[in-house]
Amino acid sequence: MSESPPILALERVSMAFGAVRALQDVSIDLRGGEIHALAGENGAGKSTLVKILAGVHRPDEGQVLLDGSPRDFRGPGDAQHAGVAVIYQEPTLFPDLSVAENIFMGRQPRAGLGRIDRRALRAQTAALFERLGVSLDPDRPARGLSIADQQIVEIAKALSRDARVLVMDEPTAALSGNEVARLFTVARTLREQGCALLFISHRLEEIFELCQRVTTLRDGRLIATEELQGITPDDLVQRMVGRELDTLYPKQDTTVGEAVLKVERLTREGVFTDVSFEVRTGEIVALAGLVGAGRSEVVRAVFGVDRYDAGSVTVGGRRLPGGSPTAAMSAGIALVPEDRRQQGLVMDGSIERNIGLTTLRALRRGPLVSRRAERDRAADWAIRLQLKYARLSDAVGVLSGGNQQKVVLAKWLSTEPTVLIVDEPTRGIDVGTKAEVHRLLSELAADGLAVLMISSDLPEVLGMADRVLVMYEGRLAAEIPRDEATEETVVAAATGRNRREAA
Amino acid sequence: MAPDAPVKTSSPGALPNPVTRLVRWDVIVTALLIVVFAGGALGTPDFATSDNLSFALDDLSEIALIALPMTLLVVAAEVDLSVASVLGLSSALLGALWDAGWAIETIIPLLIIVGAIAGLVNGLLVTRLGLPSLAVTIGTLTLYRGLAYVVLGTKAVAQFPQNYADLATKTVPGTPIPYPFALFIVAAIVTAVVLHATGAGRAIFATGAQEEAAFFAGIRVKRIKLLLFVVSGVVSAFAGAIYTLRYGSARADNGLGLELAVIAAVLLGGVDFDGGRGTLGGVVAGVLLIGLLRNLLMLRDVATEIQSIVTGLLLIVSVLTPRIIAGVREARRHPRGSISASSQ
Amino acid sequence: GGTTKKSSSGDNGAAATSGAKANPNAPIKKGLKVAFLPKQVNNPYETIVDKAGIAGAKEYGGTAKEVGPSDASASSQISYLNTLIQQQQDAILIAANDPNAVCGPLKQAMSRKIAVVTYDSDAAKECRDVFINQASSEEIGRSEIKVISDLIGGKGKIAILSATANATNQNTWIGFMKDELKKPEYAGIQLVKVAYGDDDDQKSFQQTQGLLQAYPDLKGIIAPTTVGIAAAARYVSASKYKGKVQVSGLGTPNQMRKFVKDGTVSKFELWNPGDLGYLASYAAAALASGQITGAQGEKFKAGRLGERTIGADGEVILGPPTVFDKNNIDNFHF
Amino acid sequence: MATITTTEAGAETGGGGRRLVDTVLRARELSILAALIVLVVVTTAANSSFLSQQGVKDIFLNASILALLAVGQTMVVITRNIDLSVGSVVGLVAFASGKFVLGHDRNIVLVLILGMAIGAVCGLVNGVLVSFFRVPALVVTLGTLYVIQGLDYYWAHGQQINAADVPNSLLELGSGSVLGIPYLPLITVVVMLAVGYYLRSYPSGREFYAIGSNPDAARLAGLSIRRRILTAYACSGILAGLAGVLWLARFGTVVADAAHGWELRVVAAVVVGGVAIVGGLGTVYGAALGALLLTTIGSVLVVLKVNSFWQDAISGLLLLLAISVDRLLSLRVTRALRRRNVRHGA
Ligand SMILES: Nc1ncnc2c1ncn2[C@@H]1O[C@H](COP(=O)(O)OP(=O)(O)OP(=O)(O)O)[C@@H](O)[C@H]1O
Ligand SMILES: Nc1ncnc2c1ncn2[C@@H]1O[C@H](COP(=O)(O)OP(=O)(O)OP(=O)(O)O)[C@@H](O)[C@H]1O
Ligand SMILES: [Mg+2]
Ligand SMILES: [Mg+2]
Repeated sequence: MSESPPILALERVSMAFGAVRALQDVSIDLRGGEIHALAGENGAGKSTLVKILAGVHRPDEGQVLLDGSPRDFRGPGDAQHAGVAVIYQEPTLFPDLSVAENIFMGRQPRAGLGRIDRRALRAQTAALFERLGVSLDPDRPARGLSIADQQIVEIAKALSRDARVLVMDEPTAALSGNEVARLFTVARTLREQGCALLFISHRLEEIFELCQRVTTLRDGRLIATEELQGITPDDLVQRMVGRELDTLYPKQDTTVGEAVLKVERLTREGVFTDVSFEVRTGEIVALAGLVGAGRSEVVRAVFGVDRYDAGSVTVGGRRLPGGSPTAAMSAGIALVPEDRRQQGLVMDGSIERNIGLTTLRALRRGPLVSRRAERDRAADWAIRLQLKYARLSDAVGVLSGGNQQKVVLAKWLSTEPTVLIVDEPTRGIDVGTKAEVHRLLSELAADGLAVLMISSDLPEVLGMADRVLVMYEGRLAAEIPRDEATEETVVAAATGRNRREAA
Repeated sequence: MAPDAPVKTSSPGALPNPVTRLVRWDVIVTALLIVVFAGGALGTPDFATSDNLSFALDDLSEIALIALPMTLLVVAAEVDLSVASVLGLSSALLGALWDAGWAIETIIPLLIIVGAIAGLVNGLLVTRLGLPSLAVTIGTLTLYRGLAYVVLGTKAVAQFPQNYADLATKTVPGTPIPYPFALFIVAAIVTAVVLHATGAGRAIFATGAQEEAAFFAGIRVKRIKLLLFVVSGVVSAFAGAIYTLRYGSARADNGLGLELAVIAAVLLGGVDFDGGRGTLGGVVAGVLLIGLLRNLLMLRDVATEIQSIVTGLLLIVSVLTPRIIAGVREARRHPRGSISASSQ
Repeated sequence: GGTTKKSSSGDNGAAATSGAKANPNAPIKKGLKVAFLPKQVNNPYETIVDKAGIAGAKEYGGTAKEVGPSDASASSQISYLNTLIQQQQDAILIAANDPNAVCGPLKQAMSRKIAVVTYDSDAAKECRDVFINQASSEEIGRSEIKVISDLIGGKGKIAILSATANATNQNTWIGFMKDELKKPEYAGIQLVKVAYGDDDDQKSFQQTQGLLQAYPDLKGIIAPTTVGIAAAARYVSASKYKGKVQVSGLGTPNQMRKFVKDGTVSKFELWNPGDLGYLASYAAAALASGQITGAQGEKFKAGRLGERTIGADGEVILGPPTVFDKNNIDNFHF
Repeated sequence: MATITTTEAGAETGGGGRRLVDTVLRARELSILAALIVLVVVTTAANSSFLSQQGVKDIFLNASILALLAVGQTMVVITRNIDLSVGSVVGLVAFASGKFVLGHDRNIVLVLILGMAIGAVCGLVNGVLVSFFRVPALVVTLGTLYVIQGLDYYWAHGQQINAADVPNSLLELGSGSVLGIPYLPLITVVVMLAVGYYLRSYPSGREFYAIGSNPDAARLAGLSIRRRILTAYACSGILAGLAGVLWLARFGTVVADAAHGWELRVVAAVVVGGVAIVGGLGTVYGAALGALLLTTIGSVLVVLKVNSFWQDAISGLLLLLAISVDRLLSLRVTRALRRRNVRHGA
């Protein structure tokens, strides 16, 4: 298999954004019938490499080789014509168009006179969804899809291209087990058909499960390209991070205090029903469930971003007025939202301003905001979270995905909350930093913080939580203490197989 | 990008590269302003006289004043097209009430209340119903102008008390600066501080750049927007009083079409119409540039039509220049990467 | 004389320039700088007026120019006034968009010995030296009623289509029209509405159309504005109301020729706008040269128009308007 | 695993009937149509001549130029841009074609081509600036508004085109009719249907929506953004040019400032017609209906003998009412759809 010539390759490519050297002298080759993994810390340059393959960026130096001969992609269109399909790290949908149109934009099936054949469009979309094992309505608009569903549409879009090369930049970050399994099945089928695939993920077990070879980047430089057979996850981490990693889930023992956050019979019509739970100081509570179970919706309502129709939220004995994040914040709640690009960050704003946005009051000297305090605070958190950036005054939009997530964390941790709600806190974060975030959460809990964590990453749930709440179709299905929480019990509750218990 | 709201990473005013940050739009406008002033002072004898400058500044009073809240609104990604109509309504009311024998001291507070209500209506329609402000304020533009006619009809009221007329036209002793413009200077400083150095300003920028993220950060985006609309109404109404006293004439059609001049000045000052970007200094430079250039062209007997062409070209050039400079620099830095970098 | 406010009453209607005594025999100064400031530069009517005025200035050896805004607003006129004062013109001729708003700068101009003449649309009396009126306002108003009464046979509903609601000259005329209608001989005529077309062709057109729908039994429309009458005539000529509704008012022959020929319009009036500008130009020169001060009874020579006398309130009247109909319209080309 | 989309399951099983109902409920044009009907019914009740043959003809004649401009503007707005220069283009073209026909008996087709060519040039200037230099559309077109208007005024400077000098064949285009239907609305409807069909049924038409919906995604999808934006502006310019010629044909008398200030009316029509100002949403049918609604409001007030001074105020109020009702209806429909979907999902 490894004898076959590379379909698509990069040769000694370099790329810089202003002062940031995103890639330096990197080569990679993607062969037919092989799934190639790309590993590296946040900001290592993976997405930049993907964008060069996709024709979004043109490299400053080096070249793109297609079937062994140099090609100059002048735009994404060129790459697509050459048979390269890409799933980008951030979903890129057209919110106002239907899901089917999103998938086939620019390549719609035609009827007579060049018109769009809507019937075929719908049928082909339905077939794709069937292949992926999901039941989305091809006619619904993309607006309002959850992050996971958006990712599914992105995958369908890439598959529909029948490409020779499929590049996937963290396709699984927002997905839970079932969808991941489906995706892997499809990917393997494509491999068997002779496609070349590039796969990026921060979940190392996925890389080992799916891929044959791995290329590791560190700080924009190529570290190694090697067969996965014969190396261990620890070896891979060593290549990525440049040092050994102790443990991914450094859970500390804490003394659990009294309940600070009490949620009682919370209901938002048509979204979730009768949700009651409490979170105590010093405790990390995980909220698990399948994608779409309504976990994010519950915490959004708790934080006051959405209104609820019935029930109550109490913090430290005082009842919160619904629908006011400001009130929730002053009661000591912080919410790290799931969608960092829309909800977590002002993409145009600088790093320091984004971090300072939640603590404008604390940054005040007299009536004015102190720029020095703002900068110091940002610098402090940047160091604590190992943020990779050029200048604190750079827009967060130019940071790599994982580093953006760190800025969101910094922004909320700096409010020094008593209740910290994190929605998918480590989505898209590299192993090194993930361990760092876990240590941080665990330390904060040990210091008496109450943490409510939503995660689709089951090992993370099991590794970090003192208690696991499981949601199924908008209701709390189970509450599982740490020592009873296993993959089986959580999945059983999340898929509704233990409904009797939940009642 | 999630499909709910547009993330403005590629909005055209953005100059992502630190190198290009020096060729900012507002810097270019300020440079142009200096050039125009210097050119005028050297080439046109009547231009740099204190008489003429105070005329020119006085002429700008209302546009300049209204441009301040407009800047805040545009930074918050909204717009108020009804400002000129509020000015007209305020002028008509001032005339009607003065005619009915009220004292100016009682009328002006009333005008401010009316302005606040006018702004509140705009703000409530925008924040409560979630309507686009462009549409709402096109509607209230017609409504408020209509109310001005209802109030004053075809009448024109004149003969306002001399002491108030003086306040609106005389200059601050020892300077060529008319009182209304002096008021503008003070207001501009306050606005600049609020926008660029306070938490409220940070909140306005965040609201305009990404409303949802601002809301998630505990910023009361709706309240901020509502407040900005009210401020815009109040300032426009007050500008209406100045306008009336300055010209000594209250009419329902006062200030007709002023809104586009205000918006032109704000845009010329480099404020991004998509919100989240802009500086108040740029706007002040933009206002002065438009005003002084017009004055200069008039003194040189340049036809009014040409003035319009010059204004238009100025707008185009001011947005084009930074882009072209950035493009050229990029091309020089990355001969191969230029296309992708400039189309990022 | 003097430029103070109080001087506006009595026989000596208008303020005179800086208290100078008139010297009827003073020669017209050479090289006078004269500026026309119309309501709006792209108004065809004003263009005719100003062109003739500029030509007049050439006759007496002055240099004249036309400057002005492209929107008919007082505030833009004031910017121009300020500039003209800075430029030290000898005379400013203005068709005021607002009689009061332009007052301040005009007084300032007079205090700097700049002669101020208003034409077409007057400013407040104390703010100018002389007003050149195209025709007596009273005469225009009353004769409009007489014309329409003749056309509709003295009976029926009529409407007025004016320019903007604030136009001074329009409102003066409309005032006299209403007064004239009180006379017993017009008892059969009912004025149902004054509509405003804002001197905007399209809006005037739509207003006409609305009037006819709202009052299907309307007999006549008076449009005392050149834009309005053309729009009204055009709508009527292409609609089922042609021949049933009479259109009259003030219009230029070039504009109305087609509608007179096709029978939509039988009669309308106007003075010669060229003469208006010419007269105003000479009045300005006479003022600037000290021949007149603007007081009632003073006389000056206005080139080919002969000698003119200043009437009450500093007004000079051009003369009675011409009535155009299909017999004489081809003799006029403006 | 169906849990990903439990909430959507209903839509799958519902079938064609449901889809039809959804489409009807979601169609934003309907609420405008409803507002229009209410307005017409109320007015006719008060004054029956409103719906007379002449009355209907007048309304359609009045609306057609605005609607034509709204169709062009819609193409631009859908791509998340705006064209403020249309009013100036209409003025320029009306005057230019007036000069062109002055005293000559020019062929109508030639006049139309000339007008549309001038419009196309203006549109292309806007389009090139916006798409190639990627400068903000609002600033650029405000700039070209001033520039084109300045050129027009400078050229015209108080000249006037009189109906008497315009050839009858051209005037006939403005007031004549075929089978009782006046040409003007006919032209507008044909243009509207053509553009509407193109935008809905052709792949390149859908790209306009895609670009406005998410420009970044459009770039990544390899769509030719520049070409589409250029096309949108060119179309807007061409339609403005056409509108300019029709203006001359309809009104006969033209001074430089024809359609002065219309940019805001056109934008208002488009927005009232349910086209999202941030792009990606809306149809030309809605925009044309919006234009019809705005024009009708103007006529209704005169017909109802509303005091002249109240006319502006009331038409502003009606405009606000129209967009508010539209908004409230669509919020309600969205909520109803969510609730119903939920029931099916549970
Ligand atoms: N458009 C841009 N402008 C400036 N800098 C950029 C831009 N895009 C990426 N960078 C920088 O390039 C570097 C590499 O970013 P890239 O997105 O490729 O990282 P990544 O490996 O994909 O990280 P992650 O795992 O977090 O997604 C980062 O330092 C980032 O800040
Ligand atoms: N902004 C929105 N507008 C309308 N519907 C939404 C919106 N966000 C989410 N939904 C819908 O609500 C349902 C539940 O949302 P969501 O998928 O976020 O749940 P979740 O349990 O938090 O899952 P996850 O956190 O894994 O994304 C989904 O079916 C989604 O389509
Ligand atoms: Mg990445
Ligand atoms: Mg979620």
